[in-house]
Amino acid sequence: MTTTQHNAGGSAGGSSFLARLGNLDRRWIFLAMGLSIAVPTLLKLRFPEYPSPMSKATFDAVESIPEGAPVLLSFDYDPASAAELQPMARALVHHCASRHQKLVFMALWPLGKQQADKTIETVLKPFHPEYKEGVDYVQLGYQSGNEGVIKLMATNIPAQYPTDASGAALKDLPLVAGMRDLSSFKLIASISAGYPGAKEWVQYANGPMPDAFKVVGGSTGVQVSQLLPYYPHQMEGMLVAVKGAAEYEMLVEAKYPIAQPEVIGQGRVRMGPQLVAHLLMIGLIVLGNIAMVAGRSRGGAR
Amino acid sequence: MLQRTIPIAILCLSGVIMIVAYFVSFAVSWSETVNVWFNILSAVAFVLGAGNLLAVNLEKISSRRPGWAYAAITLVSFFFMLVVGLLKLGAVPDPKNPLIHFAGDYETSASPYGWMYEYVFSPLTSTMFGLLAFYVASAAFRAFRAKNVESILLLGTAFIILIAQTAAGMFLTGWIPQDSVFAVLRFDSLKVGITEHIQTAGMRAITIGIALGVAATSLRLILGIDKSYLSKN
Amino acid sequence: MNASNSNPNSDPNPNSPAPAPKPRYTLLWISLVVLSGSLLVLRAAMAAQGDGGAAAADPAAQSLWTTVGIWTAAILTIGVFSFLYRDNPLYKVCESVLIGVSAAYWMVNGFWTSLVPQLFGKLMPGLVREYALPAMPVSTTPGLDFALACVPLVLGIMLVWRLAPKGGWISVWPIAMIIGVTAGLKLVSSIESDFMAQLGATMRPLVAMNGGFDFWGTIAALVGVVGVLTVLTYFFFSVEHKGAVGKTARVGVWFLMITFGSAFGLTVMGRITLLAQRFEFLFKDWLHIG
Amino acid sequence: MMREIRERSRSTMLLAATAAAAIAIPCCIALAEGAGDAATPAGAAVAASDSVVRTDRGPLAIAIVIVCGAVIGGIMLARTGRPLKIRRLAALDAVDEAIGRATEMGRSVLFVPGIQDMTDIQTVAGITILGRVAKTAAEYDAKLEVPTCRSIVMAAARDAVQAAHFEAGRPETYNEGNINYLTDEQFGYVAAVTGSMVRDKPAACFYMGAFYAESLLFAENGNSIGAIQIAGTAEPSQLPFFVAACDYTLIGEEFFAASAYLSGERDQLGSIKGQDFGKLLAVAAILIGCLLATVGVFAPEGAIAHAAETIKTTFGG
Repeated sequence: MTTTQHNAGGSAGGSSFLARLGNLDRRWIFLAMGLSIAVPTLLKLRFPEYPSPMSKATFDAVESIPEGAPVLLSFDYDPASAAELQPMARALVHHCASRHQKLVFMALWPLGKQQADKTIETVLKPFHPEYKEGVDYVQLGYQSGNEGVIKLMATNIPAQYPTDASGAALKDLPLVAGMRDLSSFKLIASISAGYPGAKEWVQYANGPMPDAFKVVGGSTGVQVSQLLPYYPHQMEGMLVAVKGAAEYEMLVEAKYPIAQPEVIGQGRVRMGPQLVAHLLMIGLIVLGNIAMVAGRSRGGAR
Repeated sequence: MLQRTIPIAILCLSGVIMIVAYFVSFAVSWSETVNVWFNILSAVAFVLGAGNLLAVNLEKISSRRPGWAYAAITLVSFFFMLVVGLLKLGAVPDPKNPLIHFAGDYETSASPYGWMYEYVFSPLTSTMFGLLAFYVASAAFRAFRAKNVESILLLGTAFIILIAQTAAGMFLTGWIPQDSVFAVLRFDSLKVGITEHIQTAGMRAITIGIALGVAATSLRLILGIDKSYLSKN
Repeated sequence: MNASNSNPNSDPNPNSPAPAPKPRYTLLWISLVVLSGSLLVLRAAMAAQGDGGAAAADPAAQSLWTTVGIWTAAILTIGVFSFLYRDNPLYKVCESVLIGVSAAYWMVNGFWTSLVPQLFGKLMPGLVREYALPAMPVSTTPGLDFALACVPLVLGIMLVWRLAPKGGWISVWPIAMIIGVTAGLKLVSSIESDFMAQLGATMRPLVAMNGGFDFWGTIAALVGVVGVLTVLTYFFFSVEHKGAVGKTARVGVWFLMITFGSAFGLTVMGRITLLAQRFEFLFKDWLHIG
Repeated sequence: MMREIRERSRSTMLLAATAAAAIAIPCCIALAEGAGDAATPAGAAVAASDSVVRTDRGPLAIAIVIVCGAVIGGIMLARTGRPLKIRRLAALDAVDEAIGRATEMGRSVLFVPGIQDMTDIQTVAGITILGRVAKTAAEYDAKLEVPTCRSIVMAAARDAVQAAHFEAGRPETYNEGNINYLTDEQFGYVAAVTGSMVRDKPAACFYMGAFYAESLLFAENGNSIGAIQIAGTAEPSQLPFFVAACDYTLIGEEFFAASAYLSGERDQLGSIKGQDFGKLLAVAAILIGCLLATVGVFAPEGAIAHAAETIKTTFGG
C-alpha cells in the first residue's frame, strides 16, 4: 500500500493545499472511514426511516396472502452477509408468524441453514411459542445443487428433500406431508447474497409457474441491481440492503409490535453508521472534485 | 485424435444432450444428476489443488525463499484443519448413534473444527469483506471526478443515491410536499426514479446482451470453433 | 467514454513507483497504531474475563475456549485491518492462516457433503451407513445408483491423471465434458430467463393512462424503452460508433453510467454494514464497551 | 500444418451440422405437438408433464433456434470470405500495450480468471482470453502469473497457457509453477492475491471472469501499485466497480465478444456478427411489442391488445 498516491503531487512543490489534496495518501481516507463507522457504532446513533415503495410492496405481498397459508423461506446467504440480511430474516419471520403462516425453512447456501436456525431460535421460539415443529414450521435445511434444487422442487419436493434437516421423513411431518411441488406455497421469500439466490428463484420457480405463488426477495445492496429487472413483475417485493431491512422492520413493528423491540431493530441500529459514512463519502467526492479543479487551474499550462 | 478430436466430440455431445434434455420430460432431472457429478468431480479435484498447495509451499520452505516461514504457517494451518475435519476429531457424537464416530457433528463450535471456523476462518473472511468499506471510500474519492459528461453522470448518480440512502435525504428535501409538482425533486423520489426506470433499463439491456454473449460463446464451444481449453502436448 | 469503452476515469498515465513515505508520517502512523492498540488490549484485558457474550451459560471449560477464541478472532481482525496501513508481518500471518484454513475447510466440506454421501454412499452404501451416515436412506435402485456414481469416479480419476508421468492429456476429457454441459445448460437458461424474459418485460405501453393521461408514467415508460434500445445499440459490434449509431450509442453510454453510478451508490450501504459489524464485534464481544 | 487445418475444418463442419440438427429436432417435435398451448404456460406445464416432449417450452425452442441460427448464420457468412468489420474495443487494443509495458519494466503480468468454477461460462470465456494474453506474454517473454480459486480452473488454465506457448513457438518458456491453486474460499483467495500484488507489484493486471465482492479489492490494490488494469465480467453487480477503478472494462457482452475478437479467426468473428443479428432481432421485438402494447392501451378489448398480451406471455415477461 505504500507506493503511489502520496507523493505524486510532489511536483507542485510546496503548492496550495487544495491541489495537493488530489493526491492525498489514501490512508487518511481509510482512517476517516474507520472513525466514521466506529464512532456511531459506539454511540448507537439511530435516525428515523421512511418506508420505500419496494419495502412497502414486500410488506403488502405478505399481507395479501391468506392467513395461515404456507410460506417458503429460503436462506441463501452465509455469515459474511448476515449483517445486512439477518435483520430482514428476523422481521420476515416475525411478520409471517404474526399472521400464522405455516413456515418452511430451507437453504441453498451451505451455511444458510445455520442462519435459519438462528432466526428460529431468536424470533420464532421466544415470541411465537405456539409454533410446533413439523406442524407449523419445518426446517428442511441445506441441499447442494444450486438452482438444481429449485428445479427439482418445482416438480417434486420429496425427491429433493426426502427428509427434513433432522432426518425425519417428510411424509411424517403434517405440514409438508401433502406437498408435491412448489405450487403448494402461496409465497416464496428468498433472502440472498448472490448465487444461488433470489434471481434463481425467479428464474426456475417463478419462470415455469408464474401464477402459482408470489416471490419476494431480500438482497444485499450489491445484488439489487441484478434483481431490479425482475421487480415488480416476476418479484412482488424487494428489500434492499440494511435500509430495506430497517424500513421493513418499521412496517412490521407498527402493525405487529413485539415484546423486545431490539430483536427486530438491528437494521435500524445499523443505519446509524450509514448516515455518517455516507456523508463522508459525499464529502470525499466533493473534495476530490475541488482538488481536481484546483489542480487543473494551477497546472493548466502543462 | 485422442488429445483434440475426442475432447471436442465429448464437449459437443454433452452440450447438445443438455440442450435437448431441457425439452424432454423424462430428462428434466438430468441437469441435477450432472450437478451432483460436478460436486463430486470438484471434490476429487481437490487432490490437484491440495497437491499444488503442498508443492508450492514445500518448495518455498525447502529452498528457504524469503517468506518461507509464512509458507510453513499455511501448511500447518492447512493440515490442522484438514486432519480435525476429515477425522472429525473432537466431534460431538450424534445423539441417535453415539457409537459411530464419523456420524458425529464436527461443525459445532464445541469441536476443534467448528472452533477454527468460528474464531479463525469466519473473522478473517468477514474482516477481509469489511475492508471493502475502506476501498469504496478511496475509489469514490479517486475515481468520481467530473472530467466529462459520462463521469459527471456516474458521480452525479452515485451522489444522489448516497444522499437518498440515508436520513440526510429526508432532512434536505423532505419538506417538499409529496403531491406537489416539485415532488420529483425529493431525494427519495429521485432515487426511486433512477433505480426503477433508468437503472432497470440499463440492467435489462446489459442482461439481454449478456444472454446473447453467453449463447454465442456456448455455441462456439459446442460447435468446436473455440478450442482454447485444449492443451497441445 | 468517447464512444469507446475505456473508462471515464481511467488515468492514462499510471504512477511510477514512488520512494518511501516521508518519515514524519511514518512516525505519526506508527505512534497512532501503537497507542490505540495498547489502549484496546488494556481495555480487553481489564474487561470481565471469560463471559464472551452468548457463551456465558456454557460450562467453565467452554468459556475458556470462548475467551481464547474471541481474543484470537480480535487479533486476526486487527491483523487484517493492519493491511490498510501497509503490508506487514501480522497481515502476512493472517493471510497464510486464512489460505491454509480455508483451503482445508472447502476440502473437508467437499469430502463430507459430496464425496461421502454422493459417491461412497452410492458405491458402497452398506459401509457408509455403518461407519458414517446411519440415517442415509436405503435406495430402491442400488444398481443404477452404483452405475451413475461410477461416472464421476471415472471422470475424477481421469482428471487427476495429469499428476501421472504419462498420459496427462486424458484430463482434458472430463474438462471438455464439464465445459460442454455448462455450455448446453447456460445456452438454454440464458435465452429463457435473461433474453426472452427481459424482452417480455421491456414490451410495455409507451403511454401511461391512470384515469387520464399520466405524464410522469409516460415519461418513465419512454425512458425505460429508450434506455434498453440505446444501450443495446452501444453493444453493436459490427458498426463503428459514428453518425446516428454513434449518437444513439452515446446516449446508451449515458444510461450505462447512470446505471453504474446508481449501483455503486446502492452497494456502499452493504459494505459499511459489514465493517460496522466487525467494529461491533471488537467493541461488544471483545472490549465490552458500547 | 495444412493437413491439420483441413482436418479441423472438416470436423468443425461435421460438428456444426450435428449441433444444428440436434438443436432443431426438439423444436420440430415441439412445434409438431402443437405450440399453440404455449400462450398459457401454467396450463401447458401440467398437460406437458405427461407427454415426452415439453410442449410448453415451444416458444423457448423457437427462440433458441433463432438465436443459434443467427450465430451459425454469422459463421457461415464469415466462411464465404466476405470482409468482416468489427468495431475496435479499446480494452483489447490495450492488452498488448499493457503486456509490453510490463516487459519493459521487468515486472510480471497478473491474470485473475474470476472466482467461479468451470461450471460458469464466464470462467470458460476468461480462460479463452487467458490463452490470448498468454500467447502475447510468451511472445514478449513476460512472466504471467495466474492464481486460481478452483482446482479444475487451475488445470484448465495450465492447458490453455501451455497451448499458448506452443502457438507462440516458445514451448520451452512455459512454466507450470506460475499457475497455482490457492484456495476455494473467496476472501482467502482475495487475501492471497492482494498480498502478492502488493509484494510482487505486477505492471499489468487482468481480471477476466466471474467476480463478486472482490472486484473492488483487486482493482483498488492494483491501482495503488500503479498497474494498468483491464477487467472483463458479465457479473452486472460488479461492473460499476471495475468501470470506476480499472483503466479499461469489458462490459457484459463485450467480455464474451472479446474472447472471439482476440482469436482473430474468421469463424469466431463471424459469430460476433451473429450476436449482433440477435440484438437486431431483439430491438425489433421490443419495438413491435411496445407498439402493440401502446395501441392496446387505447383499445383494451381489441385484437391488438390481445396480441400484445399473448406476445408478452410467450416471452415470459
